[in-house]
Amino acid sequence: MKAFREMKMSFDSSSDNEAFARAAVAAFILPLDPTVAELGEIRTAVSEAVTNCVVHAYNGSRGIINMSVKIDADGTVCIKIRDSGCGIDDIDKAMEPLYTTSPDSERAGLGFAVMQSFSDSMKVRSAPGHGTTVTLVRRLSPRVSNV
Amino acid sequence: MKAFREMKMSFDSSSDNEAFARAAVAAFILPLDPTVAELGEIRTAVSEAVTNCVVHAYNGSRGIINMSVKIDADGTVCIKIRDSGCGIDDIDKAMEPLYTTSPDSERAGLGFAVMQSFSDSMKVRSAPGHGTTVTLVRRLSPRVSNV
Amino acid sequence: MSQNGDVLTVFVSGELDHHNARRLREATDAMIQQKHPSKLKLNFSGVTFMDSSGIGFIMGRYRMMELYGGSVRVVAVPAALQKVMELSGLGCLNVIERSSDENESIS
Amino acid sequence: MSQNGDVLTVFVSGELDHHNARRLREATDAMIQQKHPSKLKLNFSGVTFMDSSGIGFIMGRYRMMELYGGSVRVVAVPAALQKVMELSGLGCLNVIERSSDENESIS
Ligand SMILES: Nc1ncnc2c1ncn2[C@@H]1O[C@H](COP(=O)(O)OP(=O)(O)O)[C@@H](O)[C@H]1O
Ligand SMILES: Nc1ncnc2c1ncn2[C@@H]1O[C@H](COP(=O)(O)OP(=O)(O)O)[C@@H](O)[C@H]1O
Repeated sequence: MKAFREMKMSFDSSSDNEAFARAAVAAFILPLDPTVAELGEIRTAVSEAVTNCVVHAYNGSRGIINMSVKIDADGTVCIKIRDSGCGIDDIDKAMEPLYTTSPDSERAGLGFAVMQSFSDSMKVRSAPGHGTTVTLVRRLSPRVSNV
Repeated sequence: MKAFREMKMSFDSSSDNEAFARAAVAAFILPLDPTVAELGEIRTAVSEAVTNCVVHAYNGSRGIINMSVKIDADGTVCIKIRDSGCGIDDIDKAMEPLYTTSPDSERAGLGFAVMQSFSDSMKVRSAPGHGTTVTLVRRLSPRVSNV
Repeated sequence: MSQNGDVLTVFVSGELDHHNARRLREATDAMIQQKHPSKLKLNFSGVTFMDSSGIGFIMGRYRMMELYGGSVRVVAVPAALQKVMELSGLGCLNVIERSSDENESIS
Repeated sequence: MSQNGDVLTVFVSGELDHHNARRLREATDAMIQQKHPSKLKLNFSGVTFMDSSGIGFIMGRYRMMELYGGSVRVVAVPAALQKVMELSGLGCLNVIERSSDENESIS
């Protein structure tokens, strides 16, 4: 049941795909029997990362978003979300709670804070002008096997 | 709302991914506001195609399944499911209702019949020893816009 | 699962695809082998999704029950599954109960 | 949406993400501009998902109502959304109602 599984996908930066991406991740990890809370937090973190690609990386223009999900034998979920958009100049500053470059579109500046809070580890790599990759790792609570 | 959208994904041939694949397609076309019947039929057709990759193409061994979904401006959904498995020698025979090469694992030989019945057009291309691509096209019933 | 006289009723629920059919088949066949019912009733009221793997499951139990000289009835089929059921030709074998007979499925 | 005295209550439902926040913002602001309530109540009982776009939406309405000299209360927040709400610091602004006060949200 908990054997290694991997999924890769790419989709365009239409805002419709925010809901699609989190639903796809939820469907992929469902066989691991996550708790409702775990599933909700992972969906939320994915939604933040994909929304950032739509809003910031491509800023309303069309671009491709790549997402991969890897499940380890021990129930660790590793999610990578990659864009080829504008990139981030100062990652430390970007990660500060309440910092946003888009206050006009009512961004709260809490996307990275939510991702960090809802994952066991978060990594952000970015090349200004070339794109950004966010890696989220979340260990699911171990389950008593019922088979 | 009905602008062009496209999604590509790949995942391994674990049987867990039958449910994942149909859920992902459903989530992707949801913004088109399909009817419950349309959504159910598309999920069923996708399930058949992906199951065939798991059961026949890779026959229990691990392989990669590729799936793409394209939505046209007029609400036409085009789904391609591709494997790099054993391929099909005689496609006409394979498409005959009740024909199956795996009666022992209780296949009914109705996968292609269901795909055909639940899509407006189905195309099967296969290279024995190299793999199979199934293309399903389904036009969603036009909706009265509510915006 | 419940047994009533020599009728064995199996309540099937969830998504009936290739992945889930295996466990369902094993559980059902263990019951058949234990109880040797003359009639197997498959109650599909809880099935939320089904593809042709479900047809394979029904046909497999049909053959098995025939071996024992018994019969199979599929009852309470949700409307969403009718179209897949119709493709199977199981209707002609008198295996699928019309929804108007559904009250019979209470037994 | 319902108005009671000079309280405007907006019932928010569904998945509150960036995609859906735009329409919600437009509809809510149109009501505020029309009714000029002194208190805006955002009833979140029907919200099934929320990310930080929901925080942005609440903060935006908070600023707008402050402009008019009014206030905002978010009521009936489902348990699943508490953790995101807490991250926002909106609790300190006395904008989020504790769930024990939830009966107050009936008005
Ligand atoms: N994928 C990305 N591409 C470019 N810039 C980004 C990306 N993700 C985040 N940023 C930058 O980091 C800032 C902070 O992001 P975040 O904490 O998610 O808050 P918010 O999305 O509300 O602005 C953004 O305002 C933006 O400038
Ligand atoms: N992706 C595939 N790769 C190899 N063979 C396939 C594939 N899909 C279908 N087939 C062949 O076509 C036959 C008929 O398929 P289908 O109508 O789906 O029925 P079933 O899956 O029940 O056997 C299969 O038994 C198999 O031999």
